[in-house]
Amino acid sequence: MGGVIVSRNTYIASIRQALTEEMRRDESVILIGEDVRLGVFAGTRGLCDEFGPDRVIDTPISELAVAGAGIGAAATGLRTVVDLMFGTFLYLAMDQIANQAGNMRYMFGGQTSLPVVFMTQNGGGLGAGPHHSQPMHPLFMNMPLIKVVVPSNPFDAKGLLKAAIRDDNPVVFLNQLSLGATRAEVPEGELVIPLGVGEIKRQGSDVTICSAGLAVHRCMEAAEVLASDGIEAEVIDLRTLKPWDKQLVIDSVAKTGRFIAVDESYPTCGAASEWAATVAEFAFSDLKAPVRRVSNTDVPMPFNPDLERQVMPSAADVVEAARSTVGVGIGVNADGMPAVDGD
Amino acid sequence: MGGVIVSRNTYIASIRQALTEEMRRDESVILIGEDVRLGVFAGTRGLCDEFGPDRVIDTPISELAVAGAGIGAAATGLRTVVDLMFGTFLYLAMDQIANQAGNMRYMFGGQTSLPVVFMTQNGGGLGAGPHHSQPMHPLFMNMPLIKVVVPSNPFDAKGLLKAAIRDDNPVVFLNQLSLGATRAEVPEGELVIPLGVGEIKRQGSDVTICSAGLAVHRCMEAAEVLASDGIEAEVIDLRTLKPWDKQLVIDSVAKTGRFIAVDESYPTCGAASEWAATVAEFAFSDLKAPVRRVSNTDVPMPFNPDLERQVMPSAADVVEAARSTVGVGIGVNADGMPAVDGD
Amino acid sequence: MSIKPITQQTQQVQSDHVDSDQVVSDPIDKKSVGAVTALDIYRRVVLIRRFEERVGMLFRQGQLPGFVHLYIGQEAIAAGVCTALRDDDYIVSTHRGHGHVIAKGGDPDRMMAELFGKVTGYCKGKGGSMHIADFSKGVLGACGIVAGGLPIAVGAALSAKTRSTDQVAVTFFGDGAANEGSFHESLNLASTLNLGVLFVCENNQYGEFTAATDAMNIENVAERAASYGIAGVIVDGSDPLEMHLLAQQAVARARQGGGPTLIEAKTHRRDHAEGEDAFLAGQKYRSDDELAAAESSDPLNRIHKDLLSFNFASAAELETIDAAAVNKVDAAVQFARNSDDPTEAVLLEDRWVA
Amino acid sequence: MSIKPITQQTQQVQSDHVDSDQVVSDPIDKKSVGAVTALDIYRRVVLIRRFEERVGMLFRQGQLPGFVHLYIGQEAIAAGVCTALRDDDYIVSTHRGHGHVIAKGGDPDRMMAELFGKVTGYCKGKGGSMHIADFSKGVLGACGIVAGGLPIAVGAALSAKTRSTDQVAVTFFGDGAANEGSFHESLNLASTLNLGVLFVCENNQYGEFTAATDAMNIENVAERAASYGIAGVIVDGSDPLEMHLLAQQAVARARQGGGPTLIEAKTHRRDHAEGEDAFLAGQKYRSDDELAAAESSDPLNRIHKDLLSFNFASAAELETIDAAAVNKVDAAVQFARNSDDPTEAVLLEDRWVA
Ligand SMILES: Cc1ncc(C[n+]2csc(CCOP(=O)(O)OP(=O)(O)O)c2C)c(N)n1
Ligand SMILES: Cc1ncc(C[n+]2csc(CCOP(=O)(O)OP(=O)(O)O)c2C)c(N)n1
Ligand SMILES: [Mg+2]
Ligand SMILES: [Mg+2]
Repeated sequence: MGGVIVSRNTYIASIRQALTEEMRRDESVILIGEDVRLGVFAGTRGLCDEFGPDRVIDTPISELAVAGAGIGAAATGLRTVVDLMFGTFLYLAMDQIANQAGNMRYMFGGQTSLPVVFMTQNGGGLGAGPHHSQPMHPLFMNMPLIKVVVPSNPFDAKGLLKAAIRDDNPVVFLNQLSLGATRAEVPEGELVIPLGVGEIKRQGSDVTICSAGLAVHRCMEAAEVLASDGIEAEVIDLRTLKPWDKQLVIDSVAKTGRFIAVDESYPTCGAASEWAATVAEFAFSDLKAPVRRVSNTDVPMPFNPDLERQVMPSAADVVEAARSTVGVGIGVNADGMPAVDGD
Repeated sequence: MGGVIVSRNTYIASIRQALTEEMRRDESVILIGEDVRLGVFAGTRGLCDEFGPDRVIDTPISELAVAGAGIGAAATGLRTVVDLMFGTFLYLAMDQIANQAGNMRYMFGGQTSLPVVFMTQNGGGLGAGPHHSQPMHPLFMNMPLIKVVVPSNPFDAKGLLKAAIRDDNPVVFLNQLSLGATRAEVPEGELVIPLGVGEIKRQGSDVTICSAGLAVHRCMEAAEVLASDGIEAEVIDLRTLKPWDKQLVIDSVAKTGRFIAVDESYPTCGAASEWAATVAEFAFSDLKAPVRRVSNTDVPMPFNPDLERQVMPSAADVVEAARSTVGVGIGVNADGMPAVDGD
Repeated sequence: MSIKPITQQTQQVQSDHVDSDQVVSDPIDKKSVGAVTALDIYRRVVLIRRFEERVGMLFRQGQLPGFVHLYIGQEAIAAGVCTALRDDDYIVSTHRGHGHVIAKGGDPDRMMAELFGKVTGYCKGKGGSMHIADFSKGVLGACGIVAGGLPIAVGAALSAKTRSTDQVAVTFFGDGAANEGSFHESLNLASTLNLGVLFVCENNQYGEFTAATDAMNIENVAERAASYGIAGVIVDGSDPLEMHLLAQQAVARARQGGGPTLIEAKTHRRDHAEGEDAFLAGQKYRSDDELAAAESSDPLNRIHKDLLSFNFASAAELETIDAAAVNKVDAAVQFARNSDDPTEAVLLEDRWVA
Repeated sequence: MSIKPITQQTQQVQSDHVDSDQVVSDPIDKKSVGAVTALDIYRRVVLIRRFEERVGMLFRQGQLPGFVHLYIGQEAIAAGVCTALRDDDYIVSTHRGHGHVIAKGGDPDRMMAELFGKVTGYCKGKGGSMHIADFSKGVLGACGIVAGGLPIAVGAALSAKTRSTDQVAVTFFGDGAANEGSFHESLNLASTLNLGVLFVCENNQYGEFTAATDAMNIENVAERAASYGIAGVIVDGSDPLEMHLLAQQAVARARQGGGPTLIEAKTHRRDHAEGEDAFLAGQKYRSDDELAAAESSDPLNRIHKDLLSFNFASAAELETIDAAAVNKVDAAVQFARNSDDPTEAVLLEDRWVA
């Protein structure tokens, strides 16, 4: 990359870099939320020094009004990034996000665009207990006109956040809580990853493993283990969950004939459900074995870090699912098939 | 039914009957919400006359606090029914429903049960516009420990509501807005339909059609049309969406070999996604054709009644899906397969 | 702690500094509105009235889908406030929103078409009665969620401040809405960010069928301004000219960076929603006295009388304006009837912005 | 509209009728608490302090997972209030909740085990610091959502009223929480239903790193009581005995059906969360003066001095109580360390009630 400065960013530094660059590039971009000046997650730290308190706006603890203010500002000429700290706090702002932002453009017949990003921390991994660890993405995926982004690494975090800020639609941008300190090479300046486009992280011919966010790392670890068994897994990082890159997944399954959906969220109506259903609907004739889902155990996120690890998809879970699916062919009596879980 | 009085109830009258009977049976049952005394949906009308204002409690327009009060009361010895009018209003109460009711028993290590029912109107059909027509069930299905009930007729409405009130877990009880005036024979007195148990509404050998709520009616209409084509559809009404009757569906698919999920909600991470993924995962070797989903068009519920009808699953949509799936066998080049829809 | 009782007359807002202690109760000189503006207010009041009467009739005839909440009885508020605004100021409306849109200069044709669900409507038939918007006139939309509009108005005012314009944002809402968390958060946020928002509470004394007095243990919503360190004022919301003068002061202050005002307009609605008689099936929730009081404080009569007594217009001139309003409404119904239903293509429009 | 300034001394609550105008500022006779109760309060204050000091140390040593918000500096509030309660009264707590649980009679062993994530903990290791509950003592749970507990306390009080008991419900929350919609809705609902709730706002002057004065444009959260027609009082939240006397009055009123009270306890916290120094990396958000003021108003010193000056106890007796607290905490750490981690079976417990 001739002339481009590349540094080994943490995920959090990538977020800060994306915000800084976009705020420099476009003075209509503002940032609003609780303690964004001091920067509780450090992703917004220092921005007020450069851009001043009119563009980096601290608020009272009032998620509903703050989210709504972001929407009102986005409908009247600004691009707003609303920092809502932790995923579960979005429940307090849900009327504004779902009922207002989620409908506004459509229900007003296209009279407005709505360039607002709701940014928060998603999922578990820090032993933070049930109110600070919940995976939120399936809820937003169900909403017709909200984009949902879940980056899995510092490079993508930067490129996707820049794209999200430039997007004229409401975007829920979900940083994976436990990836904050991970590092990767990230170029300074223009790096924009289009929303809705997934990435093949690893080529493989035997099984397609589809994932996003933190779980991508588990899938990549699993792929290494599987390779030593002679099973070549193709690992897809969707990056954007709504709209999502169906074609990439379907094409991959056409090649591999086997499909595993790995998602760090609750199993029922989770992201894995959507991916698995889509493959079963649109790539059925390619499938040599049942689709498999690996999701969280269907319980609130427990505090104890060991329990929390057990709840979330592990590399071992993915390996086991892959082995069982690769061992199963159509017509074979389904020995490798899991029992219906009985809750 | 010797001695049992059976009347031709409207759906709304069934709700009122269930509430009346349960409040007579157990004086710890209370009803709380906006205008429950006068009874905006008439399902609560007249109850205050019998049970008095201490058990039929009108509140200010404050969904969050009202839902939370229902939870606090349920944690301290009452059984509460919280009437929240319209589904989208639950977004305002989401912190209390999802973060508090959804976690409380588990995160406190089982120290409490939580007999609270959140009752509201779900889905479209009345031309009420996007803020009064939204299907809400997939959001709650994703939550680990909230039960979700969607009755499709007056008989079930009574039996399921009585079961929900007696249940010691939080239940989101979703009345289908447009079924309020439909009628059926409903016995007075003890009629309790266990939560989590689905029902086969129509036996069939060629294709399993799984549904709930309003959409069940569309499926039954479709089954009639299909029968005249010589296609015998088995129609399942799940009645409870979480936990749901997986085994009933899987057993049916074992018989029919074909599966269509029909749900009046948005398609991505919708109920149909969950059902289709489950069948593809656990009944794969029985499937002779791709699973198919029939859900809402992925847009907010429009006001114009014709548009609204187009958005929701119709009998014709179900017929078309069934015909295409019955025409497709494994190994056959997938002519009947739909294109990947491209949003 | 005590609250000085607020008399139910218009209270003056001072534009110097935000302080809830600055409410003076000078009698207002309604004539100071002037003939031109007063007639403008009348024109809007009467157009809202004729529009709403027609909508009610059409609904009762089964010609309109969905729910309809009419603005009849509250016209003074929208007309009084919106005549104090510029075209580029913002308003955010409610489920009872037709009057706000008309008062801000919305097109009756496109409104009526929307109520019929036609493609020529403001929202192409996709929004309906509770979701009419006209961004070209600063109408950021009606809202089916009680108190859902308040945060959005705060955002619009924030946007104006950040973009260094002096645009003002107004959010209308009911007495019932004042008990939503959104009310609290929005007023507090507007106060801490010192934004130019008018929070206009249309206290028609009921939220659906629950009396405001049962839904809060204070007499006046305006008292709540003290919780946010902003000015709170009470005005006779059935009096178009008083309403206008009061709004003017609050708008002036907001424009000059003086921050938000909570205006409580005491008023009466006719019904909660059209068709409620059938629904109520004889259940009563208001006394005959209340109904009579509502009747006698009719804002259209009030401004009609004022205009005559101030010699701003003759009865015949007012009659002409009224007739013009009726004509506009006739034309709007014609326009709506002659318009097409939205096609399936329209259903799929207005999703993602590319 | 005006608010009479509230002096920052304890205000008497009258138990006859709900009226925000009934605040009298008689000086309080702290000695009237009596030796037995005062020592009980001291015992709780010192146990909270020793417990929290140890938790802080363990956290900094990396022995505890998750986040930890200590109650150090605010002990007077929990101890003063909970000594005014019966065992069967309810409390709902916050993210900064250890002190509330101890003050209500919670078991330090099971608390410490929970902080370690052990199966012997109150929540079997599934809740952690922000989710400790003890239903047997009426502790309906801490809460990681700011202001999430207020509606639940309203519900508990509603339940008490419906069941015709005279149980009272207390919800503790911070100054930051007072800006959440939940605060508004909960106080209003408790007022309209006339429920026996104490809303105890622990105003430690910061929400995370945002000053309360930046998050609202009024000086005292208690002023907001006027919005709900309930009594609002301010108390020195660093003074355990004053806190107790004030709480007693509010509890008495609640028990007699006199409705809710908003109590604002002015206090100081030590830090927002353990480990924040590393996180702040030199960023400052408080002045040295503020830190000194916090230091000098230490509630443990305060009650220690009072007990001696009222001759309720000798220094040696207080030292004995303190030493016993340290022992309890030692034992709790031992208990926690010796306990097992939850198994996978525990993970799957406590889902549906059959
Ligand atoms: C969040 C929410 N809760 C409840 C409703 C149902 N609802 C529609 S109008 C209304 C009454 C609103 O009262 P108020 O704010 O006084 O306005 P008004 O109808 O009197 O103009 C209610 C409760 C709603 N639309 N949104
Ligand atoms: C709904 C919600 N928003 C934000 C947070 C993040 N948060 C945790 S503690 C805190 C500060 C709360 O301030 P205050 O209520 O004054 O309590 P204090 O910490 O001072 O005791 C915040 C913002 C949260 N936990 N919940
Ligand atoms: Mg009203
Ligand atoms: Mg604080």
